[in-house]
Amino acid sequence: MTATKLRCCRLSAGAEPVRDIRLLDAPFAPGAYVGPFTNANPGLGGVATFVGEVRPDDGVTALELLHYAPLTLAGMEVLADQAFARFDLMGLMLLHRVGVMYPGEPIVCVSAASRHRRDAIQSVDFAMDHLKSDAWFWKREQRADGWHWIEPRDTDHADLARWN
Amino acid sequence: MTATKLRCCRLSAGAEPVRDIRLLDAPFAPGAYVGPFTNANPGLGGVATFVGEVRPDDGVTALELLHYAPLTLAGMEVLADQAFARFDLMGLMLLHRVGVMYPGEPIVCVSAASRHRRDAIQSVDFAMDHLKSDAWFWKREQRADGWHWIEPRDTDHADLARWN
Amino acid sequence: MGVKLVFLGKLADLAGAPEREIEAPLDWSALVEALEGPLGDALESDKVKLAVNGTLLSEKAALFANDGDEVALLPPVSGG
Amino acid sequence: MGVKLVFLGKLADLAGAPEREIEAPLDWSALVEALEGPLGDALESDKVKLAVNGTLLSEKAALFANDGDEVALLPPVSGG
Repeated sequence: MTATKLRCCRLSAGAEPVRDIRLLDAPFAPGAYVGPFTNANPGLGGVATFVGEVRPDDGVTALELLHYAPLTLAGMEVLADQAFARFDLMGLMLLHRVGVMYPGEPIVCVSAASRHRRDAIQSVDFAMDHLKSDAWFWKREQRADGWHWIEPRDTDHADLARWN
Repeated sequence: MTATKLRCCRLSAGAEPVRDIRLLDAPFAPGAYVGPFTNANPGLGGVATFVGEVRPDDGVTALELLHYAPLTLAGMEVLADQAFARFDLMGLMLLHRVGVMYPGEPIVCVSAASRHRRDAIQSVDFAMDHLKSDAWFWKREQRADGWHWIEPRDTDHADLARWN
Repeated sequence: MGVKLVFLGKLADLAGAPEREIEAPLDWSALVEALEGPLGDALESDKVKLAVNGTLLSEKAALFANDGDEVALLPPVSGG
Repeated sequence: MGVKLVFLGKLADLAGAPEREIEAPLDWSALVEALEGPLGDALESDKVKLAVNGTLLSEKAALFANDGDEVALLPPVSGG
């Protein structure tokens, strides 16, 4: 019996955990993913979702996210493992853009399906804190004076430390 | 200058707070509301959403939610006021079904738009805890042996007490 | 025309109807006297609240309703 | 064919290119010697990590790479 099979047995009868972990290299509509993800989890009590978008603050005209193929997607799979181990989850979707994007475009979309609302909400909170400052992405912003690399803010590290 | 105008001045330039508070008496597709709500908040950093659905647990075949018109919607407006006062929010949407609904149908959809992800996520958490056990709804479930009135579970009261 | 009593949630089951007309003026002791059995017991429970014309009473004993007023009996809520 | 160095994020700016070939075998002291100026300073910072063929090193001084290996230099991350 594999680890995956064991995990499935904690869920309600017949339910396999749903995982949808992707890097997207072009603009996407979160609704086109959240709807099918919700339908893939019959018997759920609720779905929590967070969609992050590029803010037009501080004169940002574009944002670029770089990743490192040998680490980034594998790290997101480990993050999903941690969320399934920590919360009572039926399904988890982690979508993250890479490449150049513009203000108003989605960067990240996390959805969690659970029988209980607080497990769903907390899973999204947990996954976002880790994607923000503990996943293999490098972000730079374009302003009038050129490109600037962005490091996590202190509040991002404090948010992450809540889960230790 | 009205209270509404004062509240608007805490937000970024030009942004009026977006409020969409509704009771719905027929089945609805959350995506049909979340998309337009997101577009109504230009300049946001993120949108958090929770959708609750009728679970097929315990042989529940139908669920009925009753409300009391003089109190229910007004109470949801007060809840929105509290969320705007407590969190750095750009917009809040509270949609709640009333009437008879069936397993798999959405009961509630809460979306919060903010410049910062944790304000958006916490607003949804806050609003859901209050809608669950501190809003003017009465819920009954139909099982094989008839209709049963549902009172909040102890965990619902504990979830609510977190905000005091 | 009297006072309209509105029974919410399980109280409608106990009352046998969602609404009832009762003689005005109506105060707390008159309401307690008018409602008997399980409905009367529920009324006196701390968990049941009263609203007059859509305004919640902080103390049920302060109830006072006139002709045309609507008094709602509100058991514990459960939403979402 | 040597070892391929991959510079991520701002390290690519400091290196002037996202990748560089370097002679094999490569250990920590050889890497420190090969990278000069701001890039060398960044390499020695606690915030910069190393991965060999997609496996993160818990200690950078343990670096050892052979012909055909890929060594990634990873500055602090920032996503979502």
